[in-house]
Amino acid sequence: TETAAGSGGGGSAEAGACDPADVTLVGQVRNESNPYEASWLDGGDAFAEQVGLTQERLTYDGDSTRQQEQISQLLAGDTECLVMNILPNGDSDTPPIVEGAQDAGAYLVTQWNKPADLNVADYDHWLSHITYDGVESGKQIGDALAEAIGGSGGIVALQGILDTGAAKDRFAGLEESLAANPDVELLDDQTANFSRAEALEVTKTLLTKHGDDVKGIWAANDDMALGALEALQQAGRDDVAVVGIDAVPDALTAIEDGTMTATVSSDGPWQGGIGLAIGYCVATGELAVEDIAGEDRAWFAEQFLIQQDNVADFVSPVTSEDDFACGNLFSRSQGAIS
Amino acid sequence: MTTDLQTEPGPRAPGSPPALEVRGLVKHYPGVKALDGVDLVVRQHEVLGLAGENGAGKSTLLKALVGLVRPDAGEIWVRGERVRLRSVVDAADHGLGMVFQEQSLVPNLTAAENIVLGSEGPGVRRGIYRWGTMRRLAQEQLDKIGSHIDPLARTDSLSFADRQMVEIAKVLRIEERTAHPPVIILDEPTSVLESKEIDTLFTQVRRLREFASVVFVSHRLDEVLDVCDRVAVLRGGKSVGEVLAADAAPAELHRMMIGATGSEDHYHDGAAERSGEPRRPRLVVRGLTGKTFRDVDLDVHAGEIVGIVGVHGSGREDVCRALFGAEATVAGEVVLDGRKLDLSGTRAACAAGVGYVPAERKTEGMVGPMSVADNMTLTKQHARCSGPLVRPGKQATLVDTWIERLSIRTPHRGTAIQRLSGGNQQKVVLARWLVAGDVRLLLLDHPTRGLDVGARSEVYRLMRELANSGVATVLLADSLEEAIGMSDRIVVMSDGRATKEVAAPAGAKPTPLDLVKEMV
Amino acid sequence: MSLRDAGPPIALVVVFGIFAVLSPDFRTISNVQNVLDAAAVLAVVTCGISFVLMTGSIDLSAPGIMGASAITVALLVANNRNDNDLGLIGVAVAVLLAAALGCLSGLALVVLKVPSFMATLGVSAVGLGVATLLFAGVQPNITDPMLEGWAVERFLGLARLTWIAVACVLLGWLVQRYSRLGRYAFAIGGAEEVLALSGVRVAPYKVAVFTMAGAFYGLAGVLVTSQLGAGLVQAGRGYDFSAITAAVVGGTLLTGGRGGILHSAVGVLLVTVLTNGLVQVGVSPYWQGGVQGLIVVAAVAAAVIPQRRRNQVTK
Amino acid sequence: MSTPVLAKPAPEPAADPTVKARPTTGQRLTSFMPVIALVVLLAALTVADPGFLSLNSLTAAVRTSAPLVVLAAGATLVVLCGGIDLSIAALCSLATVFFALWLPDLGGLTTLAIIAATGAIGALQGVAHVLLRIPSFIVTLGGMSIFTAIALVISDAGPIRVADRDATHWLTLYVAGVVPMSFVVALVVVLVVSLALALTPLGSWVRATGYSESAARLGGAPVDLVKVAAFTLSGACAGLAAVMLVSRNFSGSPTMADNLLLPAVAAIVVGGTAITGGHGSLWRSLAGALVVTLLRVGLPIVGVPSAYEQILYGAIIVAAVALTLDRSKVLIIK
Ligand SMILES: Nc1ncnc2c1ncn2[C@@H]1O[C@H](COP(=O)(O)OP(=O)(O)OP(=O)(O)O)[C@@H](O)[C@H]1O
Ligand SMILES: Nc1ncnc2c1ncn2[C@@H]1O[C@H](COP(=O)(O)OP(=O)(O)OP(=O)(O)O)[C@@H](O)[C@H]1O
Ligand SMILES: [Mg+2]
Ligand SMILES: [Mg+2]
Repeated sequence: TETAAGSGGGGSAEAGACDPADVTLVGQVRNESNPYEASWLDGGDAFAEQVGLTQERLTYDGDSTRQQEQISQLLAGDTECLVMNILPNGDSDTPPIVEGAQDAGAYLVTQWNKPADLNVADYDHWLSHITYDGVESGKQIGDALAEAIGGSGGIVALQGILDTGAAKDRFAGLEESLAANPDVELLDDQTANFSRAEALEVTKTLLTKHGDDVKGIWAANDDMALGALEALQQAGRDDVAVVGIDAVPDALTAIEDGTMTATVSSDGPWQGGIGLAIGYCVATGELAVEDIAGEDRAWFAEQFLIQQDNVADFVSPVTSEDDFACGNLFSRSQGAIS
Repeated sequence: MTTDLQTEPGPRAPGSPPALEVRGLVKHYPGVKALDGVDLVVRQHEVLGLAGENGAGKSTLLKALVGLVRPDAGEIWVRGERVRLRSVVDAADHGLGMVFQEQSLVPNLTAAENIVLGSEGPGVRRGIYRWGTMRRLAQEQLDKIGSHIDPLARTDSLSFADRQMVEIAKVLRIEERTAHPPVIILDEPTSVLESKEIDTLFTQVRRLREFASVVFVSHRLDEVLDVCDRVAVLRGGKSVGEVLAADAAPAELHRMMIGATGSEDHYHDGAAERSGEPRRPRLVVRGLTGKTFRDVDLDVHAGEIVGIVGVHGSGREDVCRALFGAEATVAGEVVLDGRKLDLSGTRAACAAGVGYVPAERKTEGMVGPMSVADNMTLTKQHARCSGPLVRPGKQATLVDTWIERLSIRTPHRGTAIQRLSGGNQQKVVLARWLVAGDVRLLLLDHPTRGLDVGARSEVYRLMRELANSGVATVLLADSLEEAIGMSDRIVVMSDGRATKEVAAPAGAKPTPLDLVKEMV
Repeated sequence: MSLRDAGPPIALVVVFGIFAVLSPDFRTISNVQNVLDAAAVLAVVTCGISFVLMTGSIDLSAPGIMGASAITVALLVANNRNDNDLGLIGVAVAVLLAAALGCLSGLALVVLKVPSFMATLGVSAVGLGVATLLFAGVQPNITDPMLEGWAVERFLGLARLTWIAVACVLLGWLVQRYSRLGRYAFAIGGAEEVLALSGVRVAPYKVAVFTMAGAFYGLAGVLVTSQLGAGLVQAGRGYDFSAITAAVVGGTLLTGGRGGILHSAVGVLLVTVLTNGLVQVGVSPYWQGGVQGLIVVAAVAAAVIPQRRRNQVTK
Repeated sequence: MSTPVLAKPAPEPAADPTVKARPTTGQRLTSFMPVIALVVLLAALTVADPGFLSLNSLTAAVRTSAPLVVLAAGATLVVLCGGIDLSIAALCSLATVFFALWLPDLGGLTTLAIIAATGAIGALQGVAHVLLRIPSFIVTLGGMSIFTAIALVISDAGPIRVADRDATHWLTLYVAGVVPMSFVVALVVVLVVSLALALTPLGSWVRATGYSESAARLGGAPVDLVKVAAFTLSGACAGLAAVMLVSRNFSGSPTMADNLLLPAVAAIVVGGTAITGGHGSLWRSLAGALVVTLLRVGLPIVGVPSAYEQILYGAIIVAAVALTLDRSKVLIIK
């Protein structure tokens, strides 16, 4: 039985022919040592439990080669009824994963990173690609920051790992926001590689460099925002607004306390579950690939700007079983990735 | 000094009670029986010489006495008590201490620390150094031997001779561990010393005798007979007898060492065989200047051996290295056989037909873990290759030929060179330059350092034959006598300059005294 | 003081001078304070690694050990994950755990005879594993006022933890100068075989050196936790190579037997000044690492050129 | 100049000719230890998950290991000379970027151009090492950050897609249907370099340099040339590994191979090559690279949880080195 277009590494079952008990669920993220990705895997576990299975948890420590190695090893095993929910390390890591899955006949959902010119609809085992609109989130927190500093003043930006799409999109969003708020001036931008510790050092240096001119700090994720908060505390500054993205628990606490201004939610547990759910529904035949609408093959998930007024709603994200029902998979879509 | 002198000074070898006895000691190494039932008695207050060819087992025996080598069989008795020595500390507790053949000080520590190393006593309290006490302890030891160095000087800033003194001061620390007179073992302490330093050392050894027993090893038999009361001889890991130094001659000792009537092949008479063909200048050095030498002029003819003498620090070693491209020069011209010699590196020198045997055999002369064959053919590729490819067969034949020609004692050509005795290692290093047959200038830095009489005379014969076949040789000799005996001409260096040239043809040799006058 | 010893301090002064000329922001008092504060953690790590380098070994275990100690201390002092509130005892336990991990490297080296490069790499992985286990998916944030205070409260213009680092350097120097452990570590790098000939058992001292290094990394992990207000598994990321760089730039030889704590302290300042200065003068973030690498090579080259010899061995 | 004729000095026969330097069983066993470690590890993984020992799975593992084998093989030469090359991974990343940038212009020649370019960069590091007398650790540490910076700048800090896959297609083929071409290439590299070392004087020069650089130099071995050659080869291998990575990922990226540095060094040491130089070989690194690959991919695949995986990785790799290192060849272990 040959469903895959490629030369075929494993005999994959006819789409939808899998017995639910035979489905293998795999979730792969960078590492379990940060709260967001750990909660992603926990969400995957929760979904697996819901359908009476267990999820195989893989981590690759932010190492692209290791991710590829794990996947090719995984695909060399039994790929019949294999469902993978994968966080590619960077844009460039997605194509080989997709082709590997396609050749082996495994069901794949990817999240966050995908080269813009790689089209999900060209493949029949790459079911869907989910991401948040980075430009939008970068702009949202940029606007929130502009508002918090009263529409004018200097800000500094902490960029993420420079060669990731997320970092670039979010910074592009900041630039859009800056264009809309002409009185806000970007004093400096440096990378802190999405890392809390690096953000602490970089912020300290930027604070001495620009002194009181700094009215706000825009960080491409919450970890860096939290590092920046520490630096502000150590410098004895409490007049600087800080914004980030991801809505990690610590950032929500900080927003509750009023030390941080805004973040944008990305819902780890839901992401961990939804990818597996899509694959599971297709593998067990409850959903056919052809029936997935074109706009649901690559889509932006719903996200929210979180500020002090609405933070209470997000403190303990709950995923309900309904979110993962086969008829309800794409309910959080904000539209296709343009 | 802690030992009280119960007996009067002076040699009293035969009568005094034994301090140390060795019975039937056996030690095997893979493929070698280093010790094969050695018996030895060391009496109190005597200096016992230990003689034997390279590889006779001297060092192994001595290492067994300080717990570094575990014998396979045999007994060691110290003052009538059988002991098992598991470590250096064990041996020191029984009053046995050793100055090793290779200097063994930690270069980046102070002299004081080296002296008390491993037995700091009150110098360290609860792991904390008390530098004052340490200094005092070291000073006490240095005073015993009358050395005036600063105990807090870094060891690598001391001269070679001073370092030797530090070693002796260090070994004397074992006195503090035992109430009895200690046994001090000196393994070839003179092979790296200048004659003046040797005299100082001998004075020390005679002083040691007053409160200790001394075991002394040297390949210079006249030296052994000079300083020792009694000499025991080892051959092939067995004791073959002993003589009283007072009534023995070097020749007799030598005969016992090799088990046959050795030809009295000494450097003095050999020169007569030299061929008298007309000589052409081979090496011409003009105004060579480097970091430690200035304006050195030197001529060496084909077939000539030119000795360079000078005290430690005269820069002669660096001149040699410079000629081999291993030391930078700032000025000067060197011509070999009419062509300018490229001094930019050792490769260029090798290619031009220059060979160099360094004094530091262990670290500079040989690659220890590599085989005899690979060491011998390291330089000259056509000795083992056809084209770019190594031909093991060709290499084996050639290496075996040279092993036989130079009678190198090795189990096999594939044996790691570090498992050979010093003399045999030296022969391999020399052979490296001979295998290709294209060497024109040979620079020998202390080529006989640490060699026994037999090996040494073989090296002498080799040198002569090479000279007779036209090789020009520059010799930095082990002793003045050797320089005088072997050289056709002697250049005296002092303070980095060549100050004097003395002709030394066979039959009209200068005396050592003539040279010493020029050297200082 | 030999030329070799004088090189790094001169380089430090020169680099500082250049940045001071190029950037007015760099030469402010507050930036100098910032540089010193930023050097604190690296200084503590380098104290530990210097002893290991002095013996001629190498140590890549800092990331793992720091991660383990960072998480441990965050879970033992007042925090948001559990009800512990051990304060200084928590710090001590974290440092002890780190010392135990360091001891493990030492034992692997002397008992199993595994080269330190590999032994410490293995221990680093073990440390990260332990840290990940303890992390268990939820970020531990500290609420302990003492530990938070280390990073915030100042004394004579410098953060408390900078003073802790200064104390570490001083302690390291005393150990190096006045303790048998320090002197033997130095000697092991100079001529290990000679120590054995002198009846010194080298193995316990090697283990002790790695243990002590582990303790320093542990303290560094605690300091990072204090700075970040949270225990991170990645607390030590990158500190292995930057500490080695700092030590080497300061004049410590990788082959052992040369250099020491004060050398390393100068190296740490040099590296930190570079990192800070490059940001201050506005070098593109892309280029910063490269410029730093180039300067390190140039600094070491400048330091060795005066004592170059023909037949010198460089590994 | 003729060979000096020496009279045979007769007295004692050189040695007992029957005593040969033949390795003992123990020594033979130690030299096979890397392979034994590999087999034991494979057996252990199979016990943990019987499905692991399948043709597919082994094929994937060796395919995965190919770039690591090549990187480790190149760096082994530098280690044998007594140095270390910390720049291989960063250079490999840089080469993936070069590849992606050059492919449109150079087409089929890109692979060769990449290998030549990285070889030249390696040579440059070697020259800096021998001329400036800076420890290789420092030179290559500096090289590492410089290459990373260059890669970030020329790639504009992002991955570059390789649209034309024909240039690397041959690496994705299988020989006889099962053996991945990239692994065959890696084997060829190991074989060719090993043969070059064994059949020419290069081998003994490399080992002499590693064991005792000053003795080698004073013995007339071309130490500086040998070192530069080792760095050149190490660089060239980084380039080849980059081509393999590109063939696998269809893109070049400025950080793609950065995480392969420590695994590559681990592969060398696990193979039993002495990190201090002199003793070791390329095939040992091959076995070492396979061990490391099995650990990297095998542990998570057979279901070891992430935290325990790191602990196990650390413990196993130390145990493997303890097993493979021939202590009779290395007297002092640093
Ligand atoms: N560690 C070892 N392994 C194998 N063989 C050894 C070892 N040490 C010594 N031997 C062998 O034991 C024999 C005796 O060596 P030893 O060093 O005792 O000789 P020696 O009398 O001191 O010679 P020399 O005058 O050259 O110093 C030699 O054949 C030597 O090759
Ligand atoms: N690279 C160097 N840099 C500085 N000083 C040096 C260097 N090499 C040697 N020296 C010093 O220069 C002097 C000359 O040393 P050298 O060893 O050449 O003397 P020598 O006459 O050959 O001694 P020996 O009789 O032991 O062979 C010594 O004082 C030595 O310490
Ligand atoms: Mg001896
Ligand atoms: Mg000399």
